[in-house]
Amino acid sequence: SELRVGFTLDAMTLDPANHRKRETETIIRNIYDGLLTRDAKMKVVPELAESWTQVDPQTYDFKVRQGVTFHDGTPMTADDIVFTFERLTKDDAMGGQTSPRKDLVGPIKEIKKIDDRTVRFSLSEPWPILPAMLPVQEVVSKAFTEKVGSQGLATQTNGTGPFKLVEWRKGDSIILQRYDAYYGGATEIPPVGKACVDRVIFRVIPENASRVAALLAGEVDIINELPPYDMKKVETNSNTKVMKVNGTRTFFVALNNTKKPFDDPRVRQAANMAINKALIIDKVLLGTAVPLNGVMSPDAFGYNPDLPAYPFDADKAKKLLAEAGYPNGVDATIDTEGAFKEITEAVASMLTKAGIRTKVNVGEGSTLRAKWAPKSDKSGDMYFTSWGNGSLDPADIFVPTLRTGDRGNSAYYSNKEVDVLLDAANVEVDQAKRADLYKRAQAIVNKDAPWIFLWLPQDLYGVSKRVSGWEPSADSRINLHDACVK
Amino acid sequence: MSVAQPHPLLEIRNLEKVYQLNSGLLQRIARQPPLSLRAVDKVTFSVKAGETLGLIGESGCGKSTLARTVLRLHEPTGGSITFDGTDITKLPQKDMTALRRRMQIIFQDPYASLNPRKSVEDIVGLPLALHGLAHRREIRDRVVAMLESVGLKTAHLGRFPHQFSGGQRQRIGIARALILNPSFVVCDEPVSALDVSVQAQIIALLESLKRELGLTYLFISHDIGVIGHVSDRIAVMYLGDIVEIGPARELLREPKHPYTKALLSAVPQIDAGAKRERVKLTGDLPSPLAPPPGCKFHTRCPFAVDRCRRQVPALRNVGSDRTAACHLVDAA
Amino acid sequence: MKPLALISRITQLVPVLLGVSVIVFVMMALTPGDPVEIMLADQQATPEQVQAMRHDMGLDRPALERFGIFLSNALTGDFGLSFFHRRPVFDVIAERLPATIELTLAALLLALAISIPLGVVAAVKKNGVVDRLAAIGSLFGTSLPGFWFGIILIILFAVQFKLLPVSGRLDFGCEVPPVTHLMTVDSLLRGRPSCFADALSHLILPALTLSLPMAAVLTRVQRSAMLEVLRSDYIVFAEAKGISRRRILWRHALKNALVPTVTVAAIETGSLLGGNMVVETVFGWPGLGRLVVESIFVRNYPLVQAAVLLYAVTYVLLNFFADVLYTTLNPRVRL
Amino acid sequence: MSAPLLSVRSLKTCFPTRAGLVTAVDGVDLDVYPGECLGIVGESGSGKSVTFASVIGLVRSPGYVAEGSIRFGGVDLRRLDSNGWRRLRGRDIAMTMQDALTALNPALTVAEQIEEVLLAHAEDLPKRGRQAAVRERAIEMLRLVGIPAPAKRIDDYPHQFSGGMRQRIMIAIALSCRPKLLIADEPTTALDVTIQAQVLDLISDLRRELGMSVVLITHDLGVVAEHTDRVAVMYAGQVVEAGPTRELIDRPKHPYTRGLIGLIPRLSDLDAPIRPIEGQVPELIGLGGICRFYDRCEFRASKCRTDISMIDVGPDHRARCIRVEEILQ
Amino acid sequence: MTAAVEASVVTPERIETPAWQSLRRFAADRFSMAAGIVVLIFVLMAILAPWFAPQDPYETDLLRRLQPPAWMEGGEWSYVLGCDALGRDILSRIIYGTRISITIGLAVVLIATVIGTVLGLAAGYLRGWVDIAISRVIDILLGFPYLIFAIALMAMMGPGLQNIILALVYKEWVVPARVVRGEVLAAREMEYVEAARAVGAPRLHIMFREILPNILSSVIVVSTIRMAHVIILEASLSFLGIGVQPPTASWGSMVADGRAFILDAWWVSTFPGIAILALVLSINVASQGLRDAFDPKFSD
Ligand SMILES: Nc1ncnc2c1ncn2[C@@H]1O[C@H](COP(=O)(O)OP(=O)(O)OP(=O)(O)O)[C@@H](O)[C@H]1O
Ligand SMILES: Nc1ncnc2c1ncn2[C@@H]1O[C@H](COP(=O)(O)OP(=O)(O)OP(=O)(O)O)[C@@H](O)[C@H]1O
Ligand SMILES: [Mg+2]
Ligand SMILES: [Mg+2]
Repeated sequence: SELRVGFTLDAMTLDPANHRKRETETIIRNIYDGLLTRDAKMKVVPELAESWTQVDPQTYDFKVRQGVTFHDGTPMTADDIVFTFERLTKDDAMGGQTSPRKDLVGPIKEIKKIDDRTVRFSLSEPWPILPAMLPVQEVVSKAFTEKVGSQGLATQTNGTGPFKLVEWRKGDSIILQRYDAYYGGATEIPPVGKACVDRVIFRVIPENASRVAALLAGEVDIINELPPYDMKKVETNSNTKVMKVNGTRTFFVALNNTKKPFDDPRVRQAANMAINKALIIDKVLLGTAVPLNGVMSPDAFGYNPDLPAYPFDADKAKKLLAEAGYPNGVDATIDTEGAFKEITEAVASMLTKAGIRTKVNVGEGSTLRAKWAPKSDKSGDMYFTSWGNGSLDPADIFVPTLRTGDRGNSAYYSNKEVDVLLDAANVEVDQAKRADLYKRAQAIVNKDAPWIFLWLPQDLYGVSKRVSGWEPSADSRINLHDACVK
Repeated sequence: MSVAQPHPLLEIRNLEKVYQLNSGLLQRIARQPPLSLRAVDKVTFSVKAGETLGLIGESGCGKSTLARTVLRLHEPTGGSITFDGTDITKLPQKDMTALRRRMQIIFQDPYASLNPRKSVEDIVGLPLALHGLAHRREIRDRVVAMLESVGLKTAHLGRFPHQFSGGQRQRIGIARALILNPSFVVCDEPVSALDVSVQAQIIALLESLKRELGLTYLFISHDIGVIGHVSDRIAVMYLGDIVEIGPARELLREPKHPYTKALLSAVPQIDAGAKRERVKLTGDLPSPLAPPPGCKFHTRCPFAVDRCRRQVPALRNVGSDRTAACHLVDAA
Repeated sequence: MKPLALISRITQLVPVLLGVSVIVFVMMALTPGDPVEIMLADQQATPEQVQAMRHDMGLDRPALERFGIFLSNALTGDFGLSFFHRRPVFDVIAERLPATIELTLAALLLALAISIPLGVVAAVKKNGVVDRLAAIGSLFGTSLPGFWFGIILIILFAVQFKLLPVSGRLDFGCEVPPVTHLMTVDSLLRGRPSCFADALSHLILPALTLSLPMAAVLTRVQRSAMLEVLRSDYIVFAEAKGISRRRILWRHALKNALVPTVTVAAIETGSLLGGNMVVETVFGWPGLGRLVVESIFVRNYPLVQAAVLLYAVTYVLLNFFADVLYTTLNPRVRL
Repeated sequence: MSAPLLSVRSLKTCFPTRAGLVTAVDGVDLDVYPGECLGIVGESGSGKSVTFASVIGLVRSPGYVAEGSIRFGGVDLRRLDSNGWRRLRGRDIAMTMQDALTALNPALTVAEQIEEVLLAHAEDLPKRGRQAAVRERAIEMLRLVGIPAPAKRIDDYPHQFSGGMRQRIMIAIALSCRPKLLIADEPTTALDVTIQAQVLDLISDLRRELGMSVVLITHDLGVVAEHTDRVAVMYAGQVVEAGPTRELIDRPKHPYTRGLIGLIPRLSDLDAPIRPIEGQVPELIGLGGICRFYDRCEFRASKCRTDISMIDVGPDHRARCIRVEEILQ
Repeated sequence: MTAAVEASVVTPERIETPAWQSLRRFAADRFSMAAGIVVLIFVLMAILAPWFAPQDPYETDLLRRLQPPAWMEGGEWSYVLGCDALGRDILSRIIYGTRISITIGLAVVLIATVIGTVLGLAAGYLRGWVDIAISRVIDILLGFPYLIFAIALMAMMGPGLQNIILALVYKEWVVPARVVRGEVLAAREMEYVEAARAVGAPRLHIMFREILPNILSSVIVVSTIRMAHVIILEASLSFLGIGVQPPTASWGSMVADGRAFILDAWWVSTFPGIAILALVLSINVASQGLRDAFDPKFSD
């Protein structure tokens, strides 16, 4: 049996340590397993590790699962794990290059094999999210890597995952075959055992309309990034259905907190009140998003459910504007990428009706990113953008987007209080306390309104009714181990 | 016809025009020998004021090149041109422009030589406007006068060349050449594109203008009948060389150079009795890119001897006022 | 003559390539956007890591120095590593190139196969039914935006009638050991007719979309060239010789009338090569065009530079081939 | 005299154009007898080429033969179908074109262009080894027209030959199947005098050798005088005078012919002034009801304002003028 | 002897310039004339858009999102061609979009033609290093895949009407430049050029007053044909997301936006697609007519 996935992008490389691309990760993750993984509910569970223990805030011990073999038949050992993580964290460890994923494993000082069954990670400072980050690192074979070299690993694989590589037709498809000697995968995610389908094919179809067409034509069984508008089409087709899962990408409009008029919190609050989020979600996103009042997903660690919502109230917004000294409204420009043009126009027209006369400026993604970088000349007014949070941990979204001067802080938001809370949370080992720190920070941000808080869209998949046993996962991964086809 | 005066209006010495054919950077890199085409090869002659010098020769022998080089429409690559006592070979373009008022050219092709997008008034009036010789009104008056003297009418002023027949177009070309009152006019095959009956009209016109205005012509044609009719003297060209010059009548009656002989005998004659004995040539014109050594004519000459293959004959006096370049002709 | 012509082309290539490199480099240097930031999008990274990555990519050097390094490496055939694939640009391009070549060639052949006979018949039966239809067809061909047409074809042939696949290059049952890397050719060479059929079915729609505007232009060129040739003296003379009409048309006339078609086809193929990213995107065709566009958006400078150079070389070579063909069609022209 | 090989009667050929219907040939009668050379003279546009394009069935579209009969060796050519034409052309009637530089296909070798005629028509060639025989005959033809080293040069392309050689190659092609009639349309216009003489001599020699008839179209009366037996003078789509060459030149009857002869500069008499015929040839649209030479004729009279037909003016000598008698006085 | 020569060729009362004649021939060709009228209607529509458009093209109303055309179920006659994803009237947007397409088409072609003509004239007439330099630049631009060029340029300069025009001009001038250069190379060998030199005309006079008028008709014809190309190109740029700025309606971006809904809200991209087709088609037909009218070769 054969399962085909219509996928937006090709893998950049098949070397697990040499990319920073979510789509690449999705493909590789079906070939390689990691020490830990996540179930569909985003709970972190052991995979190649049998279990792990936190010895102290800076030390973790992982128990190595026995009887796991690589696709070439050689057994996986603690040495392979040490090798994998040294390759990730040591400078120039990959044939002269440094892994771009280095930071994703945090401040690791040393990885040591304690005995054949135990590997110890020592950190240079506390980093409580280490387990949450480990599901995105995959274990490679030391012997194989040394044989083919770091370059070779880009196109040749030898993983421990449920599928092995048959052929990679670059730009076109990746063909995988079931690995029959698979150890079964994470024991906490049933069913355990080898993969259900014989063959898995990732087909690269970047154009939305074509991808949907391919699903409807029966050429593929699962497609990702189903446009909301096509849901109806997929639902009414007798052979296909829509599957949704809460996503991890937060959408917002970054307001330039350092420049008139948005340096005034009242104007920012007015902007939040100008938007009829419910209408947009209902009409444009066809109900496939949850409204947000802050930065984090409801599924994320430390989510604060008690944040007040800014009500949709254009009159109140105008009043606030007048209070802030703009009785005749203000003119502003909103930057956005081509992909979000339509929805940004909807937002802009609502802002305009509330007195913030907004012009949409569609730019190319990378250019806009540069324009709104924290080190830029801060010339923009508004920026319709988003931030993904695959780990569902605030450290991965809250800190970069809202801590003073951090990489993703395109609103140029700066609040000492928030910075202190975030820094404390970053090293707090007690998860309950850590969650509380984040909740407090969220409340402050909600009041300051550095952004127009928007929504968290669901990930939509079009799935053939032949497929069973597969569920979309909140981290946008497509794990095909358990998927079956009729 | 007016009497030839002693001092030459135009004097050409060793005039030479070499076209460089492939002289691109690349050919030089590839070490290809540069291809040069010697279109006019050290030609010497003079035209006296008031006379008509006829120039005859087969297609491609360099007649037009000579005409253009004399007027410096193409720059000569060697030799000198003296016009009315001034050496104009190296004259700067600006001074040359002034001199152009006195030396003009009538072209072969009445279709190609008139700009199809300009009215007759613009075409004929252009020389006046360019030289700032007259104002608008005045220009029109002078154009009208000129048109009338070449047999066109005021009504034709606003028309465009395509609305005229070949003969009328050639008249426009003549008007353009003459409106500046030149003293010297090069006629580069002015009738060969025209029909026989129109040819005659144009030739008659050119002759009467010459009489009225005291012009000096360098008259080029490949039609020996026409040349014989209009010329005082005739020069015969072969592959870039002048092979014979002499007074029209004598040259036609008694050609000296074998090429001239062959040429004349090849002209089909309408009168049964006029048939001369045929000097038959064999073979084709050699390529001007690789002219034969020695006398250029020896490959086709029925009289060629060994010397002709080796030695280039110089133009020599072969009678009163007659020169020819042939080893076999007795010097006078 | 021939080797000299080749040398001439190559010397011509040098300033063109240099110019193209300078333009592409300057453009890239002036374009805002930072590949490291793009690579790290949405993910956390310490300033040290950012610095390390910039160093890895050579972005920490001044632009002029980068250009120098690029040039001197390019002379030795080394175009550096693709930022995102972390593999030699050369390899990444080489993997995608065959698909583009196959698509372009197919479109070219299709366009020629449509336009030459159509143009000839239209000219011979001037103002006839075929002529009228060809005129209307080629008007539509030049007026249709390709992206729109492609989607319509997909909806018609793939979704509605399910005759042809939506996207991709070859189905998975077919693993043809590569020879030329052109799937249609390889499957034939390896004696796999079913794979050939499969490869062909994938090729048809994108090739058709790509070829239609070109076929439209070529039909017009072919028709007017043919009309012109048919008016010429040597055709009348050939008729006066009492040889067959077929021979006059397909030997006497066509050989001459192909000359402008070849020239235009070369120019059009050049723009086809550079312009097929739209079609590649719509049909999920794993070609170079898509890769290059994606690379521009993520500021993958090494790949863009190399690809643009490749396009320029191809353009010059195409013109060279056209000239060679030209000389065989028209012996008067010498290279 | 024997029966004519080609006989044209009241031929009328028209071209529809934007300006109106051009009647390029209007009521032409001509006979060509076996073995003779008929000269056709007239100014540019007088209908010389179109007349013979009509004869060989190659009037360019949208032109068409409107009226008249064309009989060749007893066959009515206007009734031929395309197969009949194909068998006739090149084999019985051959033609050389006005401009040798453009009449040979630049893209095909000379060999191919000669051989294809032979392959199409020469039935006497053996079935086996036909290709070789054809090639041999092609080479022989080239030798006949005086191309040096024909075996070596036969595989060259036309542009590799000079203008005179191309003209000769065209003659070789036309004559390769030994036609009964050769139509030579201004075979020397594009050539120099010395080369022109060579080509005309060649045609005359071959005519005698092969015993064919030749129609020599030209605008040069000198050529006519030297090379033809009989001559027809055309003006504005009509034959205005026809007769034996010497007779016509020495005693021209029609005012146009007289003018034509009068305006040719003669080397034998350089002082004889040229007397041009003033005016221009009329446009060929909507003529009729008046003598076509009326505007330019010094003898015009009111009675010339009618359609004029040919009258006998001497033995085998006819002219299209009703005032011949008066003029001669 | 200078007897008046009767001009029987021309009737004396009607004196026509060649250009005027060509235009008359164009007018006589009913098919091209009709196309020309369609183009004219589009131009009028562009100028008078506010009077033509039944609705405000920028007024969004999410409640009307993807409302179908009037004759379909759920449509209404005040929104004849239906609404787009933001509930804006498609017909009004198409009418306003005419402005963009025609402005861009005209501006690009005008600027490119002027630049290309001047450079082509210089290259063709002056020859030498001027020719070499210009020809190399043309080669470079032609060797540079256009879309890559445009994308990079737009990424560099940001989208916007002027920048689109610039990006298109950058490449587009090459076409007239090549055509003009070729024509000039032929024209400079004509005797009338030599004749002008013989009476002492300076180079600029010859280039612009003698040669230019003669090649102008081919320039005009090429330009009109290119205009059709430019309109499609602009649409392609919009398709790749680097077109004009919202909320300005451009046909290309309308097609591109509507492509997301093509499977059932087909009207969103189909109508602007048809508009592109109609305008481009009529420009093409009209320019073919122009060419035929200007080119004596096509006169039969
Ligand atoms: N611009 C040029 N570049 C290179 N060669 C040229 C050029 N002009 C003329 N020639 C060559 O110079 C030679 C003489 O040409 P020219 O035009 O002077 O001959 P001509 O005697 O006027 O011939 P025709 O009777 O055909 O007008 C020819 O071989 C011609 O090919
Ligand atoms: N295809 C055509 N369309 C319209 N008119 C034509 C066509 N061909 C010839 N004619 C007209 O027919 C008349 C006779 O042309 P023809 O070619 O027979 O002249 P000709 O005597 O051979 O002249 P030349 O000496 O120039 O060859 C001309 O006035 C011309 O205008
Ligand atoms: Mg000449
Ligand atoms: Mg003729």
